[in-house]
Amino acid sequence: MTGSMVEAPPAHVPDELTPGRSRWHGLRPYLPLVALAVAAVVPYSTVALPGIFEGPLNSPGTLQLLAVCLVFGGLAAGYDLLFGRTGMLSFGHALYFAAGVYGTDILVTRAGLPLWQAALLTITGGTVLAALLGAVALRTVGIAFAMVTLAFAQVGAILVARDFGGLTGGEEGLPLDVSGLPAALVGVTNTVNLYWLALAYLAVVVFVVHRVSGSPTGRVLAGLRDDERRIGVLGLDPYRFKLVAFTLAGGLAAAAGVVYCLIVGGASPHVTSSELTLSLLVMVVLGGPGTRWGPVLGGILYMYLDHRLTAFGSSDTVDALPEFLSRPLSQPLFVLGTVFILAVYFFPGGLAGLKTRLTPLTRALRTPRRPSKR
Amino acid sequence: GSPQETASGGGDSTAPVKVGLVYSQSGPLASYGKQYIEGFRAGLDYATKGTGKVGDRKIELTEVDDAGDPAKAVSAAKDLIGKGTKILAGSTASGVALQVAPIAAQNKVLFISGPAATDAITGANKYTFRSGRQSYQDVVTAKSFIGDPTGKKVVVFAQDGAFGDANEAAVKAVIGGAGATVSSVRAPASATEFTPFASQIKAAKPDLLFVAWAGTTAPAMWQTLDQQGVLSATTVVTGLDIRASWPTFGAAGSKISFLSHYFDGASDTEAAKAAKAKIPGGTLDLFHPDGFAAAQMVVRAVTEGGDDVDKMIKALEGWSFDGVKGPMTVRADDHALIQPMFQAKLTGSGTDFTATAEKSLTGDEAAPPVTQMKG
Amino acid sequence: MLATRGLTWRIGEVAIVDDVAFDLAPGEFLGVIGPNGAGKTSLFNLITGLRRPTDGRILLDSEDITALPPHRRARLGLGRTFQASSVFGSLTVRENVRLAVQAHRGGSMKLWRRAAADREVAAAADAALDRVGLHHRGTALAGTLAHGEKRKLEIALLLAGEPRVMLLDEPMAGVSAEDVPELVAVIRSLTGDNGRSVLMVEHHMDVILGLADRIAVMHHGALLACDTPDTVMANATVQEAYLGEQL
Amino acid sequence: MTAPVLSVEDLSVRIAGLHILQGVSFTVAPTGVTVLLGRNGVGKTTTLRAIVGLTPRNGEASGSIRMDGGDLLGRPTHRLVRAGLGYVPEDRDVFAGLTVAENLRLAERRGTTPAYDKVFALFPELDRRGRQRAGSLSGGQQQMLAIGRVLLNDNRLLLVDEPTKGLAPKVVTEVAEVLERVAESVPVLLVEQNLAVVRRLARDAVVLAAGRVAWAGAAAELLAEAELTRSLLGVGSGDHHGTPTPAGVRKDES
Amino acid sequence: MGTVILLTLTGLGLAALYFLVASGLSLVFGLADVLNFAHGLFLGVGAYATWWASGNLPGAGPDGLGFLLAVAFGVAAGVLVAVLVELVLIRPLYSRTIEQVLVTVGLSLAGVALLQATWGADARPFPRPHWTRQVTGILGANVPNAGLLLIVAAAVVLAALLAFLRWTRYGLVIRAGVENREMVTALGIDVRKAFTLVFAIGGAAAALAGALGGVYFGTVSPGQGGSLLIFAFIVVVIGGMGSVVGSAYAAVAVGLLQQFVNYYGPSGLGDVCVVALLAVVLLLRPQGFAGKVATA
Ligand SMILES: Nc1ncnc2c1ncn2[C@@H]1O[C@H](COP(=O)(O)OP(=O)(O)OP(=O)(O)O)[C@@H](O)[C@H]1O
Ligand SMILES: Nc1ncnc2c1ncn2[C@@H]1O[C@H](COP(=O)(O)OP(=O)(O)OP(=O)(O)O)[C@@H](O)[C@H]1O
Ligand SMILES: [Mg+2]
Ligand SMILES: [Mg+2]
Repeated sequence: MTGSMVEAPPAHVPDELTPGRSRWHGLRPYLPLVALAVAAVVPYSTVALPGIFEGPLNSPGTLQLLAVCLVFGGLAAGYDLLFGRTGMLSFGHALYFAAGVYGTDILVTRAGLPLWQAALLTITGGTVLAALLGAVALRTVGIAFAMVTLAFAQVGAILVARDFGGLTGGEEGLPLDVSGLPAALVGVTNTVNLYWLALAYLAVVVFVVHRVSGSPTGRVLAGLRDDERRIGVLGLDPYRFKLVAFTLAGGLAAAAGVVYCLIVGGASPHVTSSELTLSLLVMVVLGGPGTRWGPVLGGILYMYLDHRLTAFGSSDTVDALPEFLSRPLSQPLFVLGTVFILAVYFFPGGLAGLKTRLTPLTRALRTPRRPSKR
Repeated sequence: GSPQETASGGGDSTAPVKVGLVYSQSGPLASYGKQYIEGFRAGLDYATKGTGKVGDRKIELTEVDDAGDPAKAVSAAKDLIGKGTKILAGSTASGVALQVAPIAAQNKVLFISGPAATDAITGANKYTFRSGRQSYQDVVTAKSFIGDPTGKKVVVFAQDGAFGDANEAAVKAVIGGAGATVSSVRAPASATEFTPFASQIKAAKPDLLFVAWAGTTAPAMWQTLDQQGVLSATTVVTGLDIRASWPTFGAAGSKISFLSHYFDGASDTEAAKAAKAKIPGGTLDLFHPDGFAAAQMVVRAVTEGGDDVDKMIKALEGWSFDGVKGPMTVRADDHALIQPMFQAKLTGSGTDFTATAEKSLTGDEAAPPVTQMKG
Repeated sequence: MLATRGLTWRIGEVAIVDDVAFDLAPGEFLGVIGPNGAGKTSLFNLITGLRRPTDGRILLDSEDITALPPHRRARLGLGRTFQASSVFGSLTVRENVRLAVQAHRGGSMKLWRRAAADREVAAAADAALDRVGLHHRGTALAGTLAHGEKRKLEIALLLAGEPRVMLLDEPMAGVSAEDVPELVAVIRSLTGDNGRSVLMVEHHMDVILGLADRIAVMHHGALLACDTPDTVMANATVQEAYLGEQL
Repeated sequence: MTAPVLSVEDLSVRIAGLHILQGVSFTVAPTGVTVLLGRNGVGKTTTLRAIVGLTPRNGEASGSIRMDGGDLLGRPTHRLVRAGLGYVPEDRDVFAGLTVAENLRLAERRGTTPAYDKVFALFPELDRRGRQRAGSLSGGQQQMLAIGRVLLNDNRLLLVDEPTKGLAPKVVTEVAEVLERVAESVPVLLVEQNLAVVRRLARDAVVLAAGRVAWAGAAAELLAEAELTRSLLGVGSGDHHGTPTPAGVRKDES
Repeated sequence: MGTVILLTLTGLGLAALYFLVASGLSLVFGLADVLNFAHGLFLGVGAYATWWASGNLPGAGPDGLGFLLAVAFGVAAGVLVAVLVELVLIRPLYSRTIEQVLVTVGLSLAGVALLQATWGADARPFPRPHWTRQVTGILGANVPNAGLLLIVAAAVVLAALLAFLRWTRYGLVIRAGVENREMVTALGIDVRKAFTLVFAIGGAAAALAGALGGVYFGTVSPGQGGSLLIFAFIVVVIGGMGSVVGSAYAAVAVGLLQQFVNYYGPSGLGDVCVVALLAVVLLLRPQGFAGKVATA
């Protein structure tokens, strides 16, 4: 019975495994490339979107915010490989992200390695860590799996907080020593390069997840989500496939950590918290698990709200409201929480499900409905 | 537009001076942030004699909430810098201060850290200053409670993590260095049941117990120390937190010797009077002086430096001024803020407590050792 | 081809499967009948490795497979259907079968190939769907199929894996009368080609009598008889315990 | 003919945009068994579920389903059941995590004395296995439990979806007998694939095809005419032994 | 010796607190299959309502009967909020478990922020009877009375929950309802009512834990519930999801382990040990201590 909590990823056929049949069929494969191109030239635009961003699109503040959003879009897409596509509910994904953040930071700041070496080592290390811990955790299933992964992540959080040997900086975090970094990544004027880095990361993750989901392995993962026992009887080892998904997702998360560390310029224990995993879950469900763009959109939107709501809370519009409204509204978390709840109601199946939700509406508009007796 | 363009801080002599304040308006440290900003406004008013202007130039404040999250603070700082802000201040949390400081250095803007107590901000880089006290100054104040430390036994009770580490190290250096034996009992910050630690402390039979504990579990901790008889067996010293927390000490409050950064009535300077008159409610609290001093430093920097950050730094280094707490000096070597500290007693019951100053230490008495400027 | 020796599965004191020994020759069709709860499905679970026997051995091609996990046994050519349909509910019918084909042909651990591009897999899957008459439901989500359709999909999944030994657990339950002959024909064709063996549990006596070379009767976990259909049907115990008074 | 206990009129069900039932109308006589026939996927289960108000959330039922003059459509399931509508679902749907005894206890209805004797007399297995988890029962045993829990209570109409599926021939006979006996006092709407059972029990028959009623009338009439049976059900009706056995199925005609 | 007794009794007090928090969580999770992240909010509601009542409700106060009245008010508030949450937020989402979890996550964020917006982020002193601040000497150990109070309250709650599960049909209905909600209604049972009831009880248990937690900590703050939640989760999982008795065992194990390791081991090891215990139990026995799902 408790299994149902884990079976829960709403059934979505992987996009990649269903043939598209729309009128835009011929164009669709190119849309992501167009989107990527558009995103890549955003920094050349001085368009200001008042209310949405503080400054024009090419201002460092906006680019920084976008970069953070993009990284989390990628991180959520990677997490969805576990949750939405394989049906594994991990509560400890933050650990691999945190390993990426702290790994990079420590190797650069404390060990003085050049960035590319630090990044390579960190991603490898994060992947190996995921493989090792996954190998243990995957001996359990369902809620037990969720809790074991949570436990591992919690140990990670405790280790970071304990600050062994002054390595992590404990609750104060560890600012990144930029002296050894390529100049193009340092300084506010170079925020654009971080933006491009984040965009590249997102593109890679989306491509990888898309590719893997549409691969023979992806098909097996989709099967695992529904019925693990059946996969075994078909002659495939469920454990191996789950471990592959877990490791891959872990590696992608570690890579996200590397990029994030550069963008934020340091590590802080926020990234080790179980709340982060929970947020990942929220992002994925907000966007639509098991869909290609849902988790990406969910991640971007979540981070955007998370950052921008603080500004919203202290804006004049809110201050002008009567106190019983302005006080809760000036609490960013209040607004964020309310937004989730509303999102769950109004976009069941996530943002990606919006299209299908609207289909009946458009159909109804086209063909007048037969009056029913009820 | 070009992707690498940032607004330049207009150099003309009547353009407003942009000052960015990044601090906690929401999140766990929201109350500290509130005091800080109230203090800042009062200080700005005081330093500009009510005009809000330096010469013909208006000081234009942009306030951003970081919710205690360094990532948000960094985003905000980059945004402000991108818009031409040359002066950043705020930083309620140490984690935030430590991440913003390098951003300031990379982009060559002035950064005046706020309530964040971490010692690591002192000497972090030449662009970074502080308007509040640091952990070391707390510890030096604690030392003043035991007279001659030689041969005395001191126990530090602190949370795991950087804050506890810093306090433990400071006690070892300050009190241990003066001849006392220092040992420590550490507890996880998440602990909710303190009997084991209280027992350990009791077993150690210290002459002085220094407690460095922050967070909502503090009252439970004090109650346990009291119940297990630690408070009556030895001198216990800790930092006095904001006024709202006083009632949570309960009966334990009167048995503790407090070192204090500031409380209402600890000083009676001109600045304190001005601050008192200006802030909502009229009662000063722990972090009002930090905001007040930050505003004084900003005005000094702009007056002397205009838009030139290097000149601002020159103007601040070695500068002495009269703050809310009394005379303060920005030490040129490492930008530590030399300031008076206080010993306090808490009396009262229920929800009604008052703090009274027992003694005050001069800035020099409480001064931290000089650290090497890192960048 | 497939054989068990002293196969026993106990829960506590109760033997659910009790000292079962039989041999399945290549190309043979062995029907399994017995009252509800006799242990037929449990026997299948032991053979396919979903349950571990408390005693006894299972041999495939005279090799001991008793300790192998389910997927290893499947790779050795053991396939089965489930009594309670267990299909991949959130995948389309066609993807269900493709997955089975792919599992059989190997190459599932390929992260970087496009699954949809493999025409051979697609063709084999479509052939399997054709055989059970589910072709027209190819794009429906398996979870939304009507009961009888799921039964057919079960069989298609089995066919797709081209196993050498097939275990069918009540394939006809819930299949509409009209479709029974077709499915019977499909199942019959299984043994015909290249000496595959079938073990089938079924309560439809006509179907099993029409298909089986031999019939094994289970009762209280034990093998009561294993003989030609006529002999078995004439057995008094079978008549009394299993068939009862016919409608 | 007396007034029907249940009359379904122009019942339409759409699920996930598919028009599954397209105007189904039939009646259930106040006594005896009315059997609902048709190929896999024509909508038999959907019809029964619509009657007890279990159309899925992404579906929509319209038309009218009248029992004792009231319209059942739109009323909550638990009310309908308490009012005497007994439902035996197709997939048994026993509560796998609960024991057999708990499953039965759950089915007790307030205000009536549960007829445990009747049920245990019919399925002694259920008595014996009271403490076993229902999920570990064999398929047939689960089916017994699903039927048994409805028979615990007095009902005004029984909706039974393929009760003999997966049961051993002997038990099939027994279940058929039980239903026959039950039907003497309570009308039954039965979905059944086993023609032998149909032949034994059915008084009226309704044949569905592609979401519509293809034929309705006395069961005897349907089964008597070989041609009709073949065209509607796709099987010959000459054979009198259990399940249909069209020519060619048997290996060796014995 | 005195130390061991002291550590044992205070450890049991801690265990009692964990159990009080976990019991409602366990009930809702085990029966209704909702991993209720808003449980911390219910805790906060109970604590703040008690705090508010003792200052504002006529007759209520920090001592004696007044205190009981204040706690009763807090529990009532917890029940009210829990019922509203079930009716408005959870019920429309039944069978969409993940979404239910998300709603509770959203709720915990929004609700705690709302508490903070209303009463501020800082801890407030909690009104409590004088004797709860004192200690009782037991075999040479000064055992805090608040801990003893928690132990008694936990025992009462445990007994009450067991009685509820054993003597009423609701436990059965809900367990069945989680498995297959539709089928329960098809047996003529209004399963929705049962779910609301479970939430109400969960809310009551949480609110009580909140109020007694206030006594224990001496303060109330918006985040208090959330910080206890992580250990409560661990207790629920180690105990076997949804088994109330299992949770009780697990709470004792976790409380004592933490207490003793914190005393005899190096700092911070207590938490690590608890987490390690969780991992080990799950790896060896994924179903937890009790092993049987959702039983009394
Ligand atoms: N975990 C268990 N505990 C107790 N008894 C069990 C357990 N699992 C299975 N059984 C019993 O084992 C017996 C064999 O079950 P099995 O499913 O193999 O029967 P079957 O022959 O397939 O019956 P059917 O024809 O009804 O499907 C049944 O009586 C069942 O109740
Ligand atoms: N939830 C659903 N979503 C989409 N289609 C559905 C759903 N439920 C049923 N259907 C479709 O409705 C049709 C009728 O299903 P139903 O179960 O009523 O058939 P049936 O006559 O009972 O068949 P069987 O004899 O196989 O039990 C089927 O084609 C099925 O795929
Ligand atoms: Mg069986
Ligand atoms: Mg059906």
